[in-house]
Amino acid sequence: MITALVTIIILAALAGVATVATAGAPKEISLADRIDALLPQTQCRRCTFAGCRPYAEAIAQGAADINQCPPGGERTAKALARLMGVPPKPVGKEFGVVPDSPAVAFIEEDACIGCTKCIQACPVDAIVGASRHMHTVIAADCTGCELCIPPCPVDCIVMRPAPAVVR
Amino acid sequence: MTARELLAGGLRIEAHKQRSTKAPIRAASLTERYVIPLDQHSGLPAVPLVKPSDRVRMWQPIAQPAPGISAWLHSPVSGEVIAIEPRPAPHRLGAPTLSIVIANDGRDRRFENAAAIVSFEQISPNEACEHIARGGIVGLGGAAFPTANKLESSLCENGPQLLLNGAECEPYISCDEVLMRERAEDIVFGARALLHALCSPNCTIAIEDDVPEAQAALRQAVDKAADPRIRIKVVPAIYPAGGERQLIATVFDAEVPHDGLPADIGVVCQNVGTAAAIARWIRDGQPLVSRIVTVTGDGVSEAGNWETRIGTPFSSLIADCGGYTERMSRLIMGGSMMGTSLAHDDLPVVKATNCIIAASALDLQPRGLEMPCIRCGNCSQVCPAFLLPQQLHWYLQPFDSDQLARHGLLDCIECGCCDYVCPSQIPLAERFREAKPLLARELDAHLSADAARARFVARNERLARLEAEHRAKLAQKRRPKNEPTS
Amino acid sequence: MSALLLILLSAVLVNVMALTRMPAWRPFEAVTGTLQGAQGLAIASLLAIPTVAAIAWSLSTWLLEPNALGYLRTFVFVIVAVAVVPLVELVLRRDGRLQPQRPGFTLLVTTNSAVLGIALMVDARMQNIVDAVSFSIAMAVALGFLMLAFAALHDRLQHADVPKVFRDAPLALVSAGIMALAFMGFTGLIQE
Amino acid sequence: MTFPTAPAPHAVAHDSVGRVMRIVIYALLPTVALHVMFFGAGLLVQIVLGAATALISEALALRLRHKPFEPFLKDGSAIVTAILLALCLPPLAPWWLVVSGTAFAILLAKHLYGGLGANPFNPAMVGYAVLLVSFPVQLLQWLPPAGMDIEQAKLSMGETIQTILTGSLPSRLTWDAVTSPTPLDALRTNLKMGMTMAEAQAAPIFGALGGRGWEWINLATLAGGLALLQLRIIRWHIPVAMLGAIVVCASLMYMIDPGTYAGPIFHLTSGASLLGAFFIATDPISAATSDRGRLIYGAGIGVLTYVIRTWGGYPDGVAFAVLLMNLSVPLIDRYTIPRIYGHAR
Repeated sequence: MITALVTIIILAALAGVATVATAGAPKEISLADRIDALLPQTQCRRCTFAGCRPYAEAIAQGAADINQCPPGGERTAKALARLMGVPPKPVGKEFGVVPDSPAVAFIEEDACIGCTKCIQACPVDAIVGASRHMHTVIAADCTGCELCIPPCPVDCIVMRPAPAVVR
Repeated sequence: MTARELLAGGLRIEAHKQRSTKAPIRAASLTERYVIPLDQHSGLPAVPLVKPSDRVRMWQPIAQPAPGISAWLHSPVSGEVIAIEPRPAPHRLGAPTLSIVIANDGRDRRFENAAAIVSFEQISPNEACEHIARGGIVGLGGAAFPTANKLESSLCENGPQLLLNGAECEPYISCDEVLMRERAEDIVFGARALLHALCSPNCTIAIEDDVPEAQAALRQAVDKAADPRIRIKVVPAIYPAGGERQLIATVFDAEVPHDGLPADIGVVCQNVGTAAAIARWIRDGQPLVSRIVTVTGDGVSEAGNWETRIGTPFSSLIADCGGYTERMSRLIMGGSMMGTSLAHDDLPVVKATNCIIAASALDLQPRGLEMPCIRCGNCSQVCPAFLLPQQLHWYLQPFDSDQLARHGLLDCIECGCCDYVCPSQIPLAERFREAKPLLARELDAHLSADAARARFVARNERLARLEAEHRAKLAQKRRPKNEPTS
Repeated sequence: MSALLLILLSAVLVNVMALTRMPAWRPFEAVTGTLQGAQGLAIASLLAIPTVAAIAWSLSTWLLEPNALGYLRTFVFVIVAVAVVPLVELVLRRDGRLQPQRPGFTLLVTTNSAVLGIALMVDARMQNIVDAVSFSIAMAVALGFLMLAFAALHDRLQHADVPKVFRDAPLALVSAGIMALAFMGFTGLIQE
Repeated sequence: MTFPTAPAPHAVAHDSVGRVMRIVIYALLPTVALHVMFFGAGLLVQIVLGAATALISEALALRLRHKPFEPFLKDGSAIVTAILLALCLPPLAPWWLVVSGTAFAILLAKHLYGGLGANPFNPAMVGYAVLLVSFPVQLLQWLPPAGMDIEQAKLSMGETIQTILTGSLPSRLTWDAVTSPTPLDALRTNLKMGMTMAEAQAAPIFGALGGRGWEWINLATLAGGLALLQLRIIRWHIPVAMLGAIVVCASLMYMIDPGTYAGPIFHLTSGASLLGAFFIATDPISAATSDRGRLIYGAGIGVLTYVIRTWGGYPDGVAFAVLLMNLSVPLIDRYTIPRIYGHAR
């Protein structure tokens, strides 16, 4: 009986040591990271969160559904459903319309008054320009989030089809 | 034949060239109007130098290249510019594209271009390239890539090896074959000019093993030129042996990197027709205003090869061939494997028009009913890019970008060999043609998403840092007020 | 012996089925549903199973049996498995490509009855340590191969026009049935 | 004047799945003919039953899956499955064996996975394995070959049909009098009884190469297979790899102990080696798809066939070997993607 107890205690201690020894190892890739990798990184906030990463964290915690990303469309919703092991569903209408083709913002430069409001609004630093100087969208960097449109006091920003992929 | 050549994939298919090569090259009849699309070469459209109602002379430059990759355009006839407006064009599948329309006055008054005729040995290679550009020379194999741009991008220290492509592998097309038969000397002259322009050590002229007359004529011309740098290489008549990358593999036993150009392995490839056009420009002062066009198929009364001025309507060429037969069913520009199918013949001949097939149901039997793929692998046996079309097809539905990228969808050259041998009659080439841009876009979206994420993170960090600095400053400003009390 | 082999093979199959295909395991699809995930799991099993089996056999033969503690066998083996699996994870993490990608990985390997089951079988059947190790390595290789093969098959079937009601789990069970059938070919392979 | 347009290529070779399957059926004809010569008309009855069941099952599955009937019933793939399965069954096997086996093959192994082109397992072999595992006794009741001065009970056509449909022989005969094991089966039994290889092969059913009669049937299969190769319906990789692997394994063991292990020629000309190599393993749908993959796949089948035959509990192992390698195909395909033009060697 005593031998049995001692054996178990020794083994349990070993197991404990092993667990503690490995506790310091790098963490697994977090679920939020894996979700974030599937999102289109438009940072448009249509999902009601402050960007793609916050939305990913919300999904990981179960605080958001998988169908809140209009820019990602059906593909993203499907990929998320697969990752999370839930049945796929279409993007919710309340989050906006799924765009047919990618678009980028364009500043009509004659009208721009150089107020820098759009620069502050851009989540990915894709607009350049200084105060009281005309601003320009770097088309290659624009994600098409449309966050720069509402702040513009002179409504000089329009969405245009994204330039074709050059390869 | 080396083992390498045997393994290179591809097909031996019925060439259908006898009908159009019976007669010698004839001049196509002139018409009243010539339509010159400004974007008939690869790259950017040319910029017009004339305006409506201007008088132009034959061979006069009418459009200059836009900055970047582009080419000169010249008037094929003398007459009057009557419009610069969108007109249907064959290389745009019949969609309208901005074109210069010239009314022919029938007098063929030449534009006197004093600088046109040069002795190429007297000028530097760079000047030779520029000179070739001014002749409006583009690749006549079908892609119409501006030759001068290609030469400039191919320049390397010891000079690239020159490969002249006379392997006309697509069925029906015979314009290069008759050119080699009848104008072999032009080709050799052009080859020497190109050798000079490229500082190239040698030139290989590739010709298929099923055109003995053209081979003989070419050999004679090469012997006559007595230029030790030029040699002839006979390649097996396998479709698509004449594709640039496939021909390089056959001739040099080297592969062009998938993300590179032939110049990366020290080779520059030009069509024999291009060499002949260079000869005419340098020797005779005639810019690229006409080319040989094969008109063939069961849908025309008489097949043949026609020296055709650029801008001539298809309908006029068809009339030269005796008009359509009652069996005529489809009109194709190019060969039967990669050509484009056109809805009508009111389209101008462009620099890329190597062949017009007026096809009857006999030429092109309708495809059978599409069945599921049975993975027989015939397609992978013939694929010149060594792909597995059966696997690509499997991963298209639903679209699996990871697997498609692994299996090399973007390396597909759309030659149609897989379609040709598919027992299930699946239009593979069409599917791949449609899927390639989707995959490219998706791979690109991944890259730009990563970039956007990085910028988003950087911005958030910057904002957080600014916020922290701002707070620190505020705290510092408050401190003097607080100090006395403490 | 042949009966044993059959039992082992069917045990392996049942294991793989339970691991990779049952609807209850859907949240773990990121681990086993793709080939990449299956690679990590296969290598983990390859490391964990022989280690656990060898330690378990040694403990059982040299510690438990002499002290008449055979009744503690299962319990001790579970503890060995719990101790070894984190070590295996530690080794795996050195290679970024094989990094376990989802939470629950530890749980999955630990509770995988293949680890425990093979340890118990090794203990019951094998007479010396060399046999025990080689047998467990063979079992681990078979298990790992099956995991990979099933993951690849699963990937391939994603593109097939499978009738809706048979997608995923039902079809996986059919595949498992056909595989069990194929493994019947090994009946009588080893005669005692 | 306007013309219809279509995407390139504009001309394709005239070929169809139906043509491929028809040629496979024609190539099987010599085998079937010799089979009938040696073992009576039973096979023809089995083929008719099997083909009818295959077509009915196919139609049922197509109906349930809302697919068009005509192209899939005409493509001949179901008939090929039925013939291959029937060739594996004893000529006098009761009707419900071939019917249930074929129905199982078509409905379960083919249509559950998505029908033509999508089945990862060879349907005929799934059907056969199910039957072999469930009804081993009935599946080993083969007949002795005719015309080889081996005692044989002659059955008329009517009696054959009657036997197959009722499952019992005409009253003048007993199963023991009619049946005889296949050479592979006989060899296994004799060896088990402690005979040496020479003694075991002295029985009248063994011929110069393999089993009497069987050797001729197998040569006919070889001829059919070579015709398929010549017509480019199949390619050499799988048959060569599979037969090569069998020869290597058999030669190796034969050299080690000729008293216990049969030689390579016997292995090639007995059982389903040749039928498997040219007609079963080469089913492109369930085989690996790149050249290198096909070599691995074929060699795997060869090795497994030899192992199961020699040491396993069943006399022949082709069906099991094919199924086991079918399972590995997606994995093999994954790791044998050929180098693409312009990518590093």
